[in-house]
Amino acid sequence: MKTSVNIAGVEFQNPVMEASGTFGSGMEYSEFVDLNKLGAVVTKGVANVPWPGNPTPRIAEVRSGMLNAIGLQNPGVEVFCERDLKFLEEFKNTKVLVNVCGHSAEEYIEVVKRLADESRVDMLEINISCPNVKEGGIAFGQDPKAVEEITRQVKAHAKQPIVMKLSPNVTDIKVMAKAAEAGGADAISLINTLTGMKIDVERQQFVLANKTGGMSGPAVHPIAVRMVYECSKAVKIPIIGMGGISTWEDAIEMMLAGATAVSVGTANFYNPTATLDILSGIEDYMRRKNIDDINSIVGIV
Amino acid sequence: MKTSVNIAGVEFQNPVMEASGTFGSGMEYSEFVDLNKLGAVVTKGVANVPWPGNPTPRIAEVRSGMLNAIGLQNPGVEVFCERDLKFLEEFKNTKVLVNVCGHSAEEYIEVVKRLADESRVDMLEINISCPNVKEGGIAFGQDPKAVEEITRQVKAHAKQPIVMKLSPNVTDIKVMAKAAEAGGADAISLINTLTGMKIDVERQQFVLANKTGGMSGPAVHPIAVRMVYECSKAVKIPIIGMGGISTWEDAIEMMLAGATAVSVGTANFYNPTATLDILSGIEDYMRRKNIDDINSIVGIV
Amino acid sequence: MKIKETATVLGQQELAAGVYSLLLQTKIVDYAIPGQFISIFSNDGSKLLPRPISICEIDKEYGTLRVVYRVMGQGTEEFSHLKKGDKIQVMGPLGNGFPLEGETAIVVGGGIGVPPMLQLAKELPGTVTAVMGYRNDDMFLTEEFTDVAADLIIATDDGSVGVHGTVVDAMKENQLTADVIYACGPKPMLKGVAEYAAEHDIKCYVSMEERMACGVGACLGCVCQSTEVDDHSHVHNKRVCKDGPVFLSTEVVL
Amino acid sequence: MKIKETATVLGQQELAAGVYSLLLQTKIVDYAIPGQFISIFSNDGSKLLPRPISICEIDKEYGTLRVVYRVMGQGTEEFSHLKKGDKIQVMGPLGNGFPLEGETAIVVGGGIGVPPMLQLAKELPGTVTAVMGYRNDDMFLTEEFTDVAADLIIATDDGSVGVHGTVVDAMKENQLTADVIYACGPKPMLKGVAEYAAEHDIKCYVSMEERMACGVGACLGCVCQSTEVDDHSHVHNKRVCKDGPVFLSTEVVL
Ligand SMILES: Cc1cc2nc3c(=O)[nH]c(=O)nc-3n(C[C@H](O)[C@H](O)[C@H](O)COP(=O)(O)OP(=O)(O)OC[C@H]3O[C@@H](n4cnc5c(N)ncnc54)[C@H](O)[C@@H]3O)c2cc1C
Ligand SMILES: Cc1cc2nc3c(=O)[nH]c(=O)nc-3n(C[C@H](O)[C@H](O)[C@H](O)COP(=O)(O)OP(=O)(O)OC[C@H]3O[C@@H](n4cnc5c(N)ncnc54)[C@H](O)[C@@H]3O)c2cc1C
Ligand SMILES: Cc1cc2nc3c(=O)[nH]c(=O)nc-3n(C[C@H](O)[C@H](O)[C@H](O)COP(=O)(O)O)c2cc1C
Ligand SMILES: Cc1cc2nc3c(=O)[nH]c(=O)nc-3n(C[C@H](O)[C@H](O)[C@H](O)COP(=O)(O)O)c2cc1C
Ligand code: FES
Ligand code: FES
Repeated sequence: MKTSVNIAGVEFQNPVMEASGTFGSGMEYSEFVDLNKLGAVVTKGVANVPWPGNPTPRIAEVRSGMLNAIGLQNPGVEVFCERDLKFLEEFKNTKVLVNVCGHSAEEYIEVVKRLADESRVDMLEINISCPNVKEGGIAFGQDPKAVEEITRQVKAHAKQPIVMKLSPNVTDIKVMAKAAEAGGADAISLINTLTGMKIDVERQQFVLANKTGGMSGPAVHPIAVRMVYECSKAVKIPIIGMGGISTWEDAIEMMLAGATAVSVGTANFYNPTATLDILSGIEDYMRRKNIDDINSIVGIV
Repeated sequence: MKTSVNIAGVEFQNPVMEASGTFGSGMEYSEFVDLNKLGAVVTKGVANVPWPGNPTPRIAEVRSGMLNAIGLQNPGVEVFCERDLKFLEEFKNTKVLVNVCGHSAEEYIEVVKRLADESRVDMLEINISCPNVKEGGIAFGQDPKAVEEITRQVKAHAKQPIVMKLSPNVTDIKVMAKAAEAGGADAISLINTLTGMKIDVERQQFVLANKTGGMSGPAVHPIAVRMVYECSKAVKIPIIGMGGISTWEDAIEMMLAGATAVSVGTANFYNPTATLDILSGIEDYMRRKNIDDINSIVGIV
Repeated sequence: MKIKETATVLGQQELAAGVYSLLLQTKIVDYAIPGQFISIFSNDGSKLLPRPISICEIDKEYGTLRVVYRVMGQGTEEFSHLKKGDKIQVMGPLGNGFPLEGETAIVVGGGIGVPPMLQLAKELPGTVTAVMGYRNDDMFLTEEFTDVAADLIIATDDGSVGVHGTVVDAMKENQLTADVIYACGPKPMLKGVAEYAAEHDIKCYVSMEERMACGVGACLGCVCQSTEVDDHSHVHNKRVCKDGPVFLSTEVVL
Repeated sequence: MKIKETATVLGQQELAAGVYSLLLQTKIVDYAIPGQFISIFSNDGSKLLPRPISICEIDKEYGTLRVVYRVMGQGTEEFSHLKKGDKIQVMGPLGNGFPLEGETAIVVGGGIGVPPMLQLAKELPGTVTAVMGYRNDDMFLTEEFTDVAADLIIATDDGSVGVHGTVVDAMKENQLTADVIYACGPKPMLKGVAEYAAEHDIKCYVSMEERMACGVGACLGCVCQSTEVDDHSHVHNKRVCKDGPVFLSTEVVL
């Protein structure tokens, strides 16, 4: 039974990763999950310098989901390399995707250059879709010309394959996927969070200090599946699918829709072993359905 | 305690309506709800001629929500006037909004003209945002130029005030709201459903015959609140807010975000008295918080 | 008269592998007739839509309603854990129900289409032949049908009990005839029964299934195709929840 | 060592209006220390995030953990209906817990900040003065504190019992001093206690609160502001769930 998948020349032992920002660099969840069993660890967004993120409250619960407005707090790429990448050295079976954020093309490029010679970095996920920062982030991800341009610039400096992470807060996701492909992306990942808002009716105030936050969790899954499906028909590069995956059924659904691999985000928060549970569910499904190679179900719906 | 609200000169006894397509023309739910207590009855979309809608399955359950792909089945405006409007004659306290659909500007206009002299019609809600029909519907609602143009054309023929119903499947809802305002809309309503997809992993097939469906229910509420908030800052015309409202808190949240009135859709399906429960919850809230006039909380967040 | 209320569970029993009989105390019973159904709602806030389940037995004296269902997905799985004293949201009675006709009647149930036939068999005015189809010898409600029907014919897919084959095979084998046939089960079965009825010139009622949202006729989610333009919809669609679930076999496309 | 598991409810009691004491059987107890907390998860599939609740009592012998909480919203409302034998998902122990220091200590709890002080008071090596603040005479856990603390001072907002005012008023009125102060309660109270500590040159630990998602330090949702650049974050943020909830009052911005 073959569970390994190949994205842009990188061989993942299985298609299950966790989603950027929900798993740190794996340290905290390594108490629950043997990181060596994952397809990949996808790190929290890393910038050229430390970012303080947004004021609190940064978290709100919504039905079957959550809002977050972390604002990409991170210790900067230097600390990241010295501490987080070093920590990840032990987990050789697992690939490492570093999620990269920035306020401008220059900032993305600075990070990408710094990571170029880090052997522990297998792939770069370029976050042009964070709704929680004022400049950069989603501003890039909502304009196809900007998507293509930033992809081209990052690609020119990247030594590792690049995955462009797309925002669902757009009229036509296919256009964004095609722009990323045109710019030279090796793969795309989607969806990042949907912009949402929660208001406290007693205090008559926004629940989040940032007013809006990114919505994630099972509530967004049907939208994510639809977008992955649309993109898989629009581009030839592989897709990492995410958004509300919390069970193996959700993961299989995403793969049937056209994702070569999947990322699990919010589900980690209420089920710290979600990634491994999903992986074993996928393996059971393959056995039960006589699926020899997981790649054979990608996009067959 | 004043609960009445005024939209484009039409006085609603309270701000609670049900959402188009979830309540027929009120007949079926009149076994559960005294229609005379509602702010308004909003009818299912009506076209110039009968529409058969989409093949089944048309319904899928998703977490904290549902997908539908009814495809605007309706008996046509002639039957609608003779049967549904006649039925609504008895409920004088309640206003009637007729939801209008079409494949082209001409079709919308044909319906609007036919309704012009129907005294039971207080307002028209122009559905330019249905994701479940191939032509018309959402195609209009995703392009600001089309929104403005169709608004202008419908407005030119409408005798009643018109509410343009916007699609959330757009990059920037403010642009659409402004386009509707520029075209002469008397009000806007939002959100229609978000396009989603569900796949049956056992059969490896789409659950809905139409592949995609419109997502509604509590899952979409945070997105709806955000969009209503954004629009309320962008336009001066009043807003009817909807999307996942199932409790009085959801309704108040929407009003604090900037909606003058609210529509309750999917919640009717699991709580047939949802509209009246929400209304009494709003009244309790007003008493508890010493709010004399419900209009005083609109958009104050 | 339709009601949405919190029903109390009086008891639950597993009748066959994955098939449960749930006894509910609910005012719905006062208005229910055979062939109608109820919507049962999950207690989990993430599962909003109703699970439509046919009424199997109506006891107006004790105010109890019995439903029999098979565990198919998460909703029915949740219901299968209900214990005496638990509370559950229900709505009903929904749909039109079976008209009670004929001096002789054949009631046909296939799999989880068996349960609604029980109350029907009890209430039919004429002589009832029951034809029930199961997968194998893990059957349910057969004792009850022995009590209320003049004749009970069983068909099993694997031949372990009665006729080896479908209910239609059983009807053919026994050359059954009557004034009217009532059928509930999977669509291919309904189609077979309707064809048998047409060949033998017997009036035939079928009970249909479709995914539902409102359950009361408002959302147009649950339509089936009608052979003629429908009076309500003015297109070739009938609402299973409101115009049905029971239709003349000639009214609908099977 | 952190665990996520299904705990069994051994019992529940309402201690004061809306304040419940829940006794759980869980392996978390083996690793827990005072000042740590657990995440309790709703059984409703639409409520995904944890409810962080401090550990009130740890009984390693019987393997039981006691938490005391106030009903604030839908999650705690759901928990308040838990009965003996029910199952509930829990994760823990989380956070750093209180360091056990001092020959004399003041433990200060305000409102629902009272419960975590109980296990602390039990385990502290020195003489403990407990200062507990309540809204009114509808108090809870006072008997337990009488048993474990050398002295128990009560303050109520309405003056119905003890000092009329806040715990800080009570500390001032009694001119309390000690080697170390431990405090848990609303932020204004923590600020007041920290100021009192600073004035009297007493080392002070405060237990902080913030909205959480992961509870283990991965998501950066629950940060509080730190006075210095933090070692882990490299910005002025500390994670309440992992670096806290207990901080030196001088480390964090109150
Ligand atoms: C009029 C009518 C009467 C029925 N009577 C019975 C009965 O007496 N006994 C019995 O076991 N089953 C009956 N069914 C089928 C029963 O409704 C489904 O098996 C049940 O809804 C499955 O729910 P689930 O949560 O376990 O499955 P899931 O697949 O998890 O359900 C997901 C959604 O799909 C809907 N759904 C799934 N299967 C069906 C189906 N076959 N028909 C309609 N909706 C479906 C559910 O209601 C729910 O909204 C009846 C269906 C209809 C339409
Ligand atoms: C470290 C820590 C220890 C705590 N210990 C206790 C305790 O021992 N006893 C007690 O009664 N309460 C305690 N709380 C507060 C408790 O977590 C909240 O009252 C509870 O989460 C409210 O949940 P709800 O579903 O009833 O409210 P809702 O408002 O419906 O909750 C919605 C969401 O907001 C979160 N939330 C709401 N209020 C708070 C809050 N004050 N702090 C953090 N998250 C919140 C919930 O966890 C949930 O995710 C503690 C909080 C923290 C951070
Ligand atoms: C708390 C939190 C932090 C996140 N941080 C990042 C981030 O740093 N970079 C990024 O590209 N996406 C980030 N995301 C988005 C997720 O990676 C993912 O795209 C999204 O949450 C949808 O998946 P889910 O529903 O499984 O959580 C974050 C999401 C959450 C909930
Ligand atoms: C079954 C169904 C049918 C609908 N039909 C229509 C329609 O005919 N016209 C329209 O403008 N919106 C239609 N809608 C959209 C709703 O009016 C509403 O905008 C949307 O469902 C969000 O609200 P909710 O989450 O409260 O359901 C329909 C929604 C549902 C669920
Ligand atoms: S389920 Fe709504 S019309 Fe039948
Ligand atoms: S809750 Fe995730 S870091 Fe604290």
